[in-house]
Amino acid sequence: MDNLLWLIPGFPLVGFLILTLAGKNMSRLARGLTGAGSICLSAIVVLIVGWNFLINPPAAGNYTQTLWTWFEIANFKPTITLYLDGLSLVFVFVITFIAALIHIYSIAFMAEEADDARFFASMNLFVFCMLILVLASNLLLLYLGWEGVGLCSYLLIGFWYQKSENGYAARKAFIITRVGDTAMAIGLFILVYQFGTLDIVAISHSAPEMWQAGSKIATLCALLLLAGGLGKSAQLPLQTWLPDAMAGPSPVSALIHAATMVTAGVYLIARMHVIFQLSPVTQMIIAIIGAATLIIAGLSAIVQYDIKRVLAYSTMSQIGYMFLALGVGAWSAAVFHFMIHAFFKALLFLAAGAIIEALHHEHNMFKMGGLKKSLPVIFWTFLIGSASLAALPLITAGFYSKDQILWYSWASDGGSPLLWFTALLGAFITAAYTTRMMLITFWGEAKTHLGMRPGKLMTIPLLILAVFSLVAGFIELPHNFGHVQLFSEITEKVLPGTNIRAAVSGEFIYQIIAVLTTLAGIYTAYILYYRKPMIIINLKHSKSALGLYQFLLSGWRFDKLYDTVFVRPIVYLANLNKDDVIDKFYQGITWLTGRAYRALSFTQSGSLRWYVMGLLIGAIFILTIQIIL
Amino acid sequence: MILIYLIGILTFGSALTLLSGQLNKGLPKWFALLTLLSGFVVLLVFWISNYKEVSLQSTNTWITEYYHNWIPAFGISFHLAMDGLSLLMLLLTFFMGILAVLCSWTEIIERVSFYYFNLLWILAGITGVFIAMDLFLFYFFWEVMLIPMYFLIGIWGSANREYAAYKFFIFTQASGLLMFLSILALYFIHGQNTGIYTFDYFDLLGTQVSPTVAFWLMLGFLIAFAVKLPVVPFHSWLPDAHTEAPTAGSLILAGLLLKTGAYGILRFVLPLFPRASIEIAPWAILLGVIGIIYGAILAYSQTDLKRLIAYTSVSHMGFVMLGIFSFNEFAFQGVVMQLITHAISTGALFLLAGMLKERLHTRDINQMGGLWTSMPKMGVIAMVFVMASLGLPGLGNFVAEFLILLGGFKVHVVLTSIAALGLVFSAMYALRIMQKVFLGPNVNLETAFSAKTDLPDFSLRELLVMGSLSICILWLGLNPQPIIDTVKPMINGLQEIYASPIITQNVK
Amino acid sequence: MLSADDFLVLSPIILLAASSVVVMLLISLKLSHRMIQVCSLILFAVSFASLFFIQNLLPYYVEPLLVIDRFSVFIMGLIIFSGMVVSVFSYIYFEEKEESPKEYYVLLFLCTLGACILAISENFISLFLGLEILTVGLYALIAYLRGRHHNIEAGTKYLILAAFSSSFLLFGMALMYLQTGGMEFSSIASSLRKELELPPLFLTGFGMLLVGLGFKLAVVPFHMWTADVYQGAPTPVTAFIASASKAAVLAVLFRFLLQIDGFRFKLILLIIICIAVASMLIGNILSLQQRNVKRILAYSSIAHLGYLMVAFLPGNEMSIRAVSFYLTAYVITTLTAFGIMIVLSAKDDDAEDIESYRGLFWQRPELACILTASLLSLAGIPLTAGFVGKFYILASGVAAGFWVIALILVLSSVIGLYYYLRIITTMFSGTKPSVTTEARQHPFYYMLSLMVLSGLTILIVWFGVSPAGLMHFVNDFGLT
Amino acid sequence: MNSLIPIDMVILLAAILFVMGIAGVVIRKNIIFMLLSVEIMLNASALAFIAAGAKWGQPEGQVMFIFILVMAAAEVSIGLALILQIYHQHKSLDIDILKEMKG
Repeated sequence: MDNLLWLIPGFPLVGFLILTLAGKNMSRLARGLTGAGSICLSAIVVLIVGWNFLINPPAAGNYTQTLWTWFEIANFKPTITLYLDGLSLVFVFVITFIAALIHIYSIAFMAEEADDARFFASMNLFVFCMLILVLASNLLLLYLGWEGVGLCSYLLIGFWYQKSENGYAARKAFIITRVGDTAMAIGLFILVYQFGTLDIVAISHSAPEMWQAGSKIATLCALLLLAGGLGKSAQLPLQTWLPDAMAGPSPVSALIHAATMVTAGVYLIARMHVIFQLSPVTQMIIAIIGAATLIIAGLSAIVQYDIKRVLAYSTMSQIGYMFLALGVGAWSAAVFHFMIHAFFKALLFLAAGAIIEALHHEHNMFKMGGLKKSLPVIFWTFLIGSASLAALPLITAGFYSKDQILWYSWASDGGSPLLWFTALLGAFITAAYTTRMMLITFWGEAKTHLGMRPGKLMTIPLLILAVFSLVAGFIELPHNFGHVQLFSEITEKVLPGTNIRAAVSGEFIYQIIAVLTTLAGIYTAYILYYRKPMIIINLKHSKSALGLYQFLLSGWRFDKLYDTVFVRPIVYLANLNKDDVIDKFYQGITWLTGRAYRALSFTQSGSLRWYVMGLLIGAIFILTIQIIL
Repeated sequence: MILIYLIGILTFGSALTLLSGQLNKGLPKWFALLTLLSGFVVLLVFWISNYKEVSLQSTNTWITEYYHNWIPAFGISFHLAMDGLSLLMLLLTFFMGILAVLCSWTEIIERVSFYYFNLLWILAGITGVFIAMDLFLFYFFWEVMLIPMYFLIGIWGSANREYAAYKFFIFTQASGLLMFLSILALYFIHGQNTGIYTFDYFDLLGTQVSPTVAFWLMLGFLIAFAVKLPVVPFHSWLPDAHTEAPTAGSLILAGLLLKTGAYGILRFVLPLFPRASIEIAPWAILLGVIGIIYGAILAYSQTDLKRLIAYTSVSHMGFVMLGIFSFNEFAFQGVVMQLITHAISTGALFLLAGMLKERLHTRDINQMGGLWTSMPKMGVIAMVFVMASLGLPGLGNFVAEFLILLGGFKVHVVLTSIAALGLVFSAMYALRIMQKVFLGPNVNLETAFSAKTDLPDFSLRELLVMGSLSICILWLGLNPQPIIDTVKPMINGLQEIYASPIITQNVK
Repeated sequence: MLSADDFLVLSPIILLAASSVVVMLLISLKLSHRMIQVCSLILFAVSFASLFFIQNLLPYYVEPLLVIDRFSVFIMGLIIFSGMVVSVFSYIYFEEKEESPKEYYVLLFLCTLGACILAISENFISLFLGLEILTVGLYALIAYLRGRHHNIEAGTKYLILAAFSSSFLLFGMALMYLQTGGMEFSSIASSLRKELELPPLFLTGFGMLLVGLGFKLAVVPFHMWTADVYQGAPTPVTAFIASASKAAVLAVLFRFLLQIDGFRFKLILLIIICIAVASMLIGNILSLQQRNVKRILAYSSIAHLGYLMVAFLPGNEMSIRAVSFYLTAYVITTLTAFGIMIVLSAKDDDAEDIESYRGLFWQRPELACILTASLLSLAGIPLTAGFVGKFYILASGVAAGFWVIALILVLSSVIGLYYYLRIITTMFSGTKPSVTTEARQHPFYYMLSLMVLSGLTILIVWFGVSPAGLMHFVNDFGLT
Repeated sequence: MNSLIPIDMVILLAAILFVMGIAGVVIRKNIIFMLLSVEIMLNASALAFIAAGAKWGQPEGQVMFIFILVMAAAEVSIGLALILQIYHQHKSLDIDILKEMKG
C-alpha cells in the first residue's frame, strides 16, 4: 500500500496540469470531468488505502513513501516523503471525500462560468496542496502544502477578479496568513537547529527527551508554530481575513474556508502535539484563543445579513471550538469535531451557494425568505446542516462532537469552569444564530424572484453530505451513552488520550446542561426572529444597541484596528518614501558638484587680467606655503 | 580549454554580429543566438559529463584551469579557472544570454547589429568575471562589461535612459576603482612580504595583512560588490538602470550583473580577508536586513512596473548579503540558490514587463488592470513568477530564502527574524503586481487603449522563453540537489576557512 | 668642442633644426601646400627614424647642457611623433580654412625642436632655450589664423601669460643659481646634497620655477589660460600643445626633480601634492557641464597632468615608468581625440560644440568609434591604454604609500567619467537625418588622416590589451 | 670677488623691478603697457642672473642675460604683431575686450 500513496496527491496534480496546459482547448464537459474526476480518483485511492490501513494495520502504524530527497545540506535532509497514519488518514479522507462532492457540485455550479478551466485547475491544485500538507512526513514539505493552499486560496477568493474588492480580499487573506506562516517558518528554524531535522516523527520522538516540559525553548517553538496555525485557521488575532474570503465562489468557501484549509491549523497542532504538550502555557493560550474566538465570532455571526458571512463567522467560531479542544488536550475530540464540522459546513455552504445562485447572486438573507416551499431539497439539507451546526441533541453528528469538547473543556487537565462556561455560551450563540439564519432564509415570505433551480448534480452531493452530517456522529459516542469509539481507535495511535482531572464526575449532568443550552438558544432565536420580531425592530431605535450592532457587524472592528495600526502607517511610509530618500543623498552630491562646476566656471571669466591675477595668486600661494612651513 | 573557448566564442560572435549587420539586418540576431546556444550546449555537456567529479570531490575544488602570461612585468597573467560556483554562474550567463537574445527578437529594430554586439560583449565580460583568477584580470573584465551595458541602456533604453546610464556607470565605476585600489594594495603587501609580485588569486590568498589594513582593503572590495549587488544604501543606481534599460538589458542586469557582486564577495572578500569579514559581518547583515525590508517597502509604493520589480531585486539581494555573512553551509548554499533563482524569477518578471510594454506602451501599473481576461497565459506565467518572487515553496526562491534564513538564524536570531518579515512584505508587493496588472476591472484599459482592445497573448517565441523559465524555477524548487552538489566543494572550502579556530578566535 | 659622437647623438635635434630651414627654402621655391606637407612629413619621419640610430650610444652626455638617455630619447620620440601626426592632420584643417599654411610647418618644426631640447636638457640654460623656442613658436602658431578673433585672442593671452610666467621661471632660476652656483642640474644636486633643509633662497627660486613650468603644464593654479588657448588655437596646434609641449615640459621638470632628489624634502613633496590634488579635482569639475569639446579636453588635460603629478610623487624608478607609460597613453589618446575634431571641422566650424557630435555614430561610425575609444582611454576604462596608464600611476602611488592621493585620484576620475560619457552619449544618441555624403575635398588626406587615426586607435587598444611590450620598454628607464 | 655693490642689494633691486613689472601687468589695461611690464619683469630676472653670475664669478649669468634679451626681443616682435591685429579687429587696445572665450 505504501507505494500507492503518491497517487493520492498525484491525481489532483495531474488534473491541475491538464487543465492549466490544455484547459482552453477542452470542451466544458471534459474540463468538468477532468476537474472532478481527478479528485474522485484520488478519493477512491484513499478509500482503498484507508481500508487496508484499517483492516491490516501496518506494523509501524503508518504508511511511508519516499519519493525523492528534496535537498541535502550538512546532514539536513528534508525529503519528499508521504506519510500516512491515523491522523492524516482522517484528514485525507475528509479532504478527498468532501472535495470530490464539491467538485461534482461545481460542475453544475460553474456551468455558466466562462473561465471554469481556471476554477477547476485552482481547485485541483488546492486539493493537491492540502493533501501534501496532511501527508507530509516532514515540516518543510508540510510548509510547502501550507503555503500552497494559501496560494490556491488567493487564486480562488479572487476568482472573479474583475471586481477589485475580490482581489483585495484575496490579497488580505494571503498576507494575513503569511504573517502567521512567517512566524511558523522561524519556528521551523529553531526546530532544525534543535533536532537537526524537520521530520515529524523524529521530532516527536526526541522532543520529550531533549526538552523539559515547560522549558522556554519548547514554549517558544510551540508559540511560533501556533502563530502559523492561527493564521491559517483564522483565529484571534489573525482572523480578519476569513469573512472577506467569502468573495470567492461558494464551492470555494465550502471547500477551503469551511471544510479543509482553515482546519490546517488544527492539523498542525494535532500533528505536533508532542511539542505543544511540552508547553502547558501554550496549550492554555490555545484554549483561551479558541474560547475567545468562538465567542467573538459567534456574536458577530448573530448580526450578519450576508448568508455567507454568517457561515464564515460560524466557521471561525467552530474552529475556535477545535482550538479549545486542542488547548485542553482533547486531541481526538478536536479532530473529530473537525471531521463533523467539515461535513455540515460544506453542506451549508453548498446549499447557501445553491440558494444564492437560485436568487440571482443575492447574498442578503433579508432579501430571501420563504424558500421552504420553493427549494425543498435545499431546505431540508440546509436544515440538517444547521441542526448539526447548532448541535441539535442526539440526532445530529454535531451534537456528539461538540459534546465531547464541552465535556473536556470542563473535565480535562487543562479544562476549567471558565472555559466550559465560554464553550457553553458559544453553544447558545451558535444555536441562536443558526436558528436565525434558518428562519430568515426559509420562512417568511419570498422577497426575491426565484431563478434557476439546482439540478441533480448539485443536490446529490448535498444529500450525501446531509446524510453524513447526521450519521457521522455515531462512530464516536460518549462512553456513558452507547460508548462507540470507532473514531478514536483510528487516532489513538497518533494522538495521546485526554487526561481527566481526578476530581470531576457527573458527565451526564453536563451533557444535559449542554442540551438545554442549545435548545434555549434555538428557542430564543425563535422568539426573537419569528414570534416577536418587534423586539429586534424596537432595539434598532436604541442608539447603544445600534452601536453594538455595528460593532458586531464589523467583526469587532478588528479590521479598523489593523488598518490603523499596521496597514496605514506602512502604506503611508511607503508612499512618502516613493522616491527613495537615499537617492536624494546621491542627488545632493550631484547637485554639489554642479554647484562646484558653476563656481569654478565663473573663475574662467576670459579676462586676461584676471588670469594674470590667478597666476599671481597661485605663485603667492606656493611661496607662502614655503615660507610658512 | 573550455574557458578560452567560452570567452573566445563570445568575442568572435560579437564581431560576427557586427559584421553581418552590414549585410543583412536579420542576420545578427541569429548569429547571436547561435553563439550563445553553442556556448550553452558546450557548458551543459561539460557539466553533465563532469558532474560526478564536480560534486564528489571535496579537496580540489577546481575543475579546469587555463594559464597564460599577460603582463609579466607586473605579475599579471591571463589565469582562468572554474569551480562549481563558476560553472553554475556560467550556465546562468549563457542561459540568460539566450533569453536576452530571444526577448530582443522583435523589440529591437534599430541599430540591430550594434545591439547584439554590445549584448555579446556584456556576456563576454561577465563570463570573464566568473572565471578570472587573476585579480587584475578580474578587474579588467569587471570593467569591460560596463561599457557595453552603458550603451545598451543609453541607446536602446526608454525616455530617461541617459540619466540612468550615467548613474549606472558612475556608481559601478566609482566603486570598482575603490576595489582596484584594494587590489593594488594587496599586490604590494604580498610583494613586500614575499618578494613575489603577482596578482594571481591563488598566490594572494594567504597574504598576511595586519588587521587594520585588511579591514580597509576588505572594505574596498566589499563596497564594489555591494554597489553591484546592490546593498542599501548603494542601491540607488539600480531602479533607474533597470527601469530605463531595454528588456534584455534589465534581464541581464537583474540576472547577471547583480550576481557578479555576490560572486565577488564569495570568491574574493571571504577567502582573502576572513578576519575582516567576520568583523564586518554584523554590519553587513544589518545592511542586508535593512535592504530586505527597505527594498520591499519601496517596491510596494512604486507605480512603474519595472521600477517596482527593480526594488524587489534590492530586497532579494538583501537576503544574499544576509546569507553570505552568516558564514555557514546553509546560508552559503542558500546564497548560491538565491543567485540563480533570483536571476530566473526577476528576469522573468522583467521579461513580462517588457512584453506588457510592447503591447500597452506603458509601464504604469495604474493604467493597467484586468489583463488576465485578454492574456490568460501571460497571467498564469506572471502568477508563477510573482509567487516565486514572494518565496512560495515549491519554487526555487523558497529553497534559497529558506536556506539563507536558516543559516542566518544560527548566527543572528533577531536580525534574521526581522529579515523573515521580508516574506510578508514580499507578499505585499508581489500581490500588488498581480492585482494592479492582471486582476481588477479592465475599464482603464479600454479607455486608455481603446484601439487595442484585443491584446495578443503570448506568441510562440514568448511562450518558449517563459515556459523554459517556469520549468527552471520549478525544477530548482523541487530538486535543487544538482546545484547544491555542484557548489558543495567550493562552499566546503569557505566553510573550512571560517571554521578554523585561528580565524574565529583572533577576532575576539 | 663637439665630437663626432656628439653630432650623431644630437642628430634628431640637428635634423629638426635643419628641417625648418629646408622647409623655409622649399617655401621660397613656391611649392604647393601639398608638396610642403609631404616634405615635412618625410622630414619628421627622418628625424623620428634617427632616434633609432642613436640607441647604442646611450646614455650620452653633451656637457654641460644636454643629456641623452633612454628616457629622453623616448620623450623625444613622443614629441616628434606628435609633431608628425599633427602635421598630417594639419593639411585638412588648413585647407578647409583656405589659408596657405606653408610657414606653419616651419613653426611646427621649430616648436618640435624646442620641445626636444627641453626633453634632453640638463641645464637651466638649455631648459630656457628649449622652452623659449617652443613658446615663441607657439605664439605664432596659436594666432596663426590671424583673421579670426579667437585665434588672436588666444595668442595674446598665451603671449602675455607665457612671458609673465617665463619671467617667474627666469627669476627662480636666477635665485637658485645664486644659491647653488651652478646651472647644471647635477651641480645643483651636488650642492644640495649636503643640505637637510632647503635653503630659503633656493626654495623661493624653486617655487618661481614651478610657476613657470606649472604654467606650461597648465596645472592648477596656473591653469586658467588652458581652455581659452585650446579653444582659440587652430585645432592641430591645440593638439600639439596638449601633447608635445606638455610631454616636453613634464620631462624636464621630472628630470630636474629627480636629479636634485627633490622628493627628499617634505616641502616640495607637499607642493607637488597640492598641485596634483587641485589639478585633478578642479580640472575634472571644470569640464563637468562644459559644452565645448575643445574646452572639455582642455580641462581634462589639467586633470590628466594632475594624475601625472601623482606619478611623480614616489620619485623612484617606478615613477619614471609610470610617467612614461601614462604620458604615452595620454599623448596618443589626445592626438586621436583632436584628430577626430580636425577631421570633422569645416571651414567655419571647428566641431567644437558638443551638439555637432550628436548622432555621429549613426552617420560616421568609424569616426565615432575612434573618438569613443580615445575618450574611454582618457577616462581610464579597460581595453584602452588609459586604463593601464592609470593602473601604473595608481600602482606607483600605492606602492609608495600615497593612499589618500590615490583615493582622490580615483574619486576625481569618477567625476571625469561623467563628461567623457556625455560626449559619448551625445554621439550615440539621436539621429540627424543622414547627410548625403558630400565628396571629400581632400580624399587622399582624408584617407591618410583616417589611417593615422585608426593606427592611433589600434595603439590605444593594443597598449590596453597587451601592454607588456611597452612596459618592457619603459622598464629599462633608469635614473641617470 | 669683491665688488662695491653687495649682491644682496642687486637682487633686491631685481626683485623690486620684478614686483613693479607684476604690478604693471596687473594694473594696466592697455595691452602695450602690459607687454612693457612683462619686459620689465624679464629684465629684472636678467639682472638677477647677472648678480648671481657675479656672485659665483661665472660667465653663465651673463650668457643667460643675452639669451633673455634675445628672447624678449622675439617676444615683443610677435607681441606687437598680435597687438596690431587686435587693433585691426577691435579698434581698441583695451585688454578687457578680449573676453570672447570663457566659461
